[in-house]
Amino acid sequence: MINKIVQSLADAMAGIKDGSTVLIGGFGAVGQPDQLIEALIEQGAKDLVCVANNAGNGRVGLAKLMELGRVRKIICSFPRSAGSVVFEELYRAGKIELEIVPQGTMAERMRAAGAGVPAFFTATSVGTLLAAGKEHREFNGKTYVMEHALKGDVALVEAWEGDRWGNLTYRASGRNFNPVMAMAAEMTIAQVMHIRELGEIVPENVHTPGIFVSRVVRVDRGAQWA
Amino acid sequence: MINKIVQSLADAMAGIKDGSTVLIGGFGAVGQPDQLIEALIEQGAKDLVCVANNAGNGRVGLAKLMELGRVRKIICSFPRSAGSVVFEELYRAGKIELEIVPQGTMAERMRAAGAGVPAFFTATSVGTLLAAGKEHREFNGKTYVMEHALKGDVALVEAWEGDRWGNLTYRASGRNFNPVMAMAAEMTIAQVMHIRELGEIVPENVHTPGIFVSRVVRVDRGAQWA
Amino acid sequence: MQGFDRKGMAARAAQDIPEGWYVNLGIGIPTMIADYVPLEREVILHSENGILGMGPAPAPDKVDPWLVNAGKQAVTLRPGGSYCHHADSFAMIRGGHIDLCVLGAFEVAENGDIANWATSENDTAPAVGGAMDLGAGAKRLWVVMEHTTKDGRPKLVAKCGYPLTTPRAVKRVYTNLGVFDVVPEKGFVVLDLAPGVSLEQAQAASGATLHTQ
Amino acid sequence: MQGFDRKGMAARAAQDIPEGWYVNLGIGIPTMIADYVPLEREVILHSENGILGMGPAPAPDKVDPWLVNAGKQAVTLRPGGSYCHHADSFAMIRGGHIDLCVLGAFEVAENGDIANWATSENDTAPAVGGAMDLGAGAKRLWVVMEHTTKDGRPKLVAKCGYPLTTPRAVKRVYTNLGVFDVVPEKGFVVLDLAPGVSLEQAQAASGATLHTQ
Repeated sequence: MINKIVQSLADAMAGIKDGSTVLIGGFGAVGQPDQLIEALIEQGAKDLVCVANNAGNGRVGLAKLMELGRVRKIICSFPRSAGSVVFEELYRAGKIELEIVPQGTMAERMRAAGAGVPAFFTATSVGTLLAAGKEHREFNGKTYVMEHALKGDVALVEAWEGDRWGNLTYRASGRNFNPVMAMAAEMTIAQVMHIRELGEIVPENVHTPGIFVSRVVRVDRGAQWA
Repeated sequence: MINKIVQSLADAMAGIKDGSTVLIGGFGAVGQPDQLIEALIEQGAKDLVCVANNAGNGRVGLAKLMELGRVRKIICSFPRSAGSVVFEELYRAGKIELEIVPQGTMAERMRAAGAGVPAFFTATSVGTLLAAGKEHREFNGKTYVMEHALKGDVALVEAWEGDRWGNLTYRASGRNFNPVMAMAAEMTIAQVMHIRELGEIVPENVHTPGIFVSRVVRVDRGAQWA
Repeated sequence: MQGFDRKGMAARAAQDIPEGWYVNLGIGIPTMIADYVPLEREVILHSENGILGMGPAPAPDKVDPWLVNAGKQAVTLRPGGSYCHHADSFAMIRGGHIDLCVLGAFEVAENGDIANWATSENDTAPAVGGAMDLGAGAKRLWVVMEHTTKDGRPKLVAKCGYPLTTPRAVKRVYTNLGVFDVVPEKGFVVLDLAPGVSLEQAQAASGATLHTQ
Repeated sequence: MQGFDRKGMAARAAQDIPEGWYVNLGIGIPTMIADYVPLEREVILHSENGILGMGPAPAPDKVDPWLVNAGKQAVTLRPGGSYCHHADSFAMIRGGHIDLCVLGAFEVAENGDIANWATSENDTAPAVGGAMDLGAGAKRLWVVMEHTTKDGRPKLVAKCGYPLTTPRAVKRVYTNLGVFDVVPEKGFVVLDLAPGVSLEQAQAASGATLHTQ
């Protein structure tokens, strides 16, 4: 019997290696796998490359992982926000690398990794600093820049429901980066609010099919998310 | 009030021009917009490029459109099957052009057109006749071939439900090419089994959001599909 | 010189959005435009984080923590709205399916260049978000911004000094002083001046020529 | 010489598929493999037309017209199965997420080349379907086929004569005479011979050397 459900956050983190590229879902707090990030902090892997839309907030979660010196590089679209204090300290001190990627290019690069596309062309960023040094090319009279697939060793995602085959659904805008990250990583770990029996999720409405998911762990996020 | 629902198949076909590239959904009979194809036959547009997985069966639908001399070229993955008699006659007589595309490349080329990607690389077809003359390139020691976006002027799709904003759902394996074709065409026309009130389709379970749909028409396909 | 206040700029831009358009509104004044599109004029709002058919802010006791816009503010979903993932959401933008995007800006140049993400080449960690995707992908890009900086420097310029977000993308600019089309081979063309603002006043506050139609 | 019949070949291949694999089965004998994987050994079957978790054929009175496999035969969906669109379905294939694909073939060469889509370069309208995607994308490609053509020509060959589907892709071949691994730098290696078949008989029916382990 296939059973991707693991019983603890520690089990969910087993085997994550130093030097891994870790894709972290969420857009702000919504769809962010908070419990998995805390578990990764516990687990101890270091020298990580983290891919997330933001560079952490306050001194918890991703920011805490960075503050502990465990993140070598961050790839994101929006590093600087009101709460990105840890990132800014580390960045000014030269203690963390940064790759800024337009948000849509970031999503598309991960989708490409999941779909077996090593590189593709896009109009986004042409004529800007973010296209500097990249290959440019014309198609039908318009200029595009080549972007490469962005693959993860691990993806940490947050979902609403999950079953033992790893099928996931997301709630409202909690979907965001999670499905593309799930398909782009070698090992995808999902924290879910609800475990469902096999077949309970309507087959037409599975958002991430289990083929993209390695482990599922149920977490309690508190009443406000229920 | 936005209302993409049209009252007749003739209205659904309004404005399709000679020379159009027409994307036609379906995999075999499932998810195939039979009534829209018949309406296109009625409508009269000619010199068409048709993109579909198969090159028609028997002497109805797409095969009939071809037999009437209205199709200049067909782009498909599986031209020759037991029932593809019309295609074979026309092809032997040099009366129709053919572009064979691996099925996954065909889907990905349309998805690319819908997503603003003019070209991408894939391992599919490398080292085969279908990659001959195409640009090859190595990424991380593996060879890939460059494929271009495949855009439609019109897409004819079949869906299960539709609403006045153009949101669609599909049933079981009837989904197939329909969502990628819907996003790849300038004008997407959907035949649906059921018209729903706005908001009746659960927002998390809309399969093709209305932004990709221009017109919706209800059709009766008979009891076996209900 | 009177001119529009922030609400007035948002309201003025809202007037020009017809029913049926798919529209993405950037953070700041652009977001306020939604408040001036009456709900019965169906304009479908898109948010980068996977929302199509966004509605107004909820009442404080109706906030759904799972539903925020690209500015991370609580929003609602209209009947007919839907959710999708980030790659699908940006396919809508990058594939040319969004009729209109309205952004704020530091500068707009007379050739349509927009600069709105980095305040200098030396700012090595600027936040780009989805601005470059929207600039390059939307069918039309409008900008809503103050006509000048707080210290009085023009934001409508002959050439952008800040790093570009997207070259030659802006089609129209709404400021506190008026509405200006960006016309290829010509530059800024006055479409409308705010109440109490003269062409001379608007020109004096601009770093590029304002043409009349 | 006895050897496996078609069912025997399918059954033999089925033995080697462990629980938990995501598997795509081609048309013909490969499809029959599913009948020999007991349902309690959970192997998740994928079909190109957007099905993950395919089940066996339905009873004649339970046929759902909306549910066919890539061979356009009526199938069922297992609890836990799901549907997706063609680009997502092929992302599973092309992105390397399918553990195993089993195809039929005209020829397999000792370097792993497979030819299964066109019978000659002059066949200008051959049907490729998803074969090239599967050949290039699946983690493992196995072939199930008769050891020779109807007129006795070998299908395990030193070099393919037919146009290739995918170069250097096949990892293992199941025929009526046995099971053969394709080992880099070496060629066909006998893993198993069918009951009543000798190595000499298998070698005589092959167009390339059969190595022993």
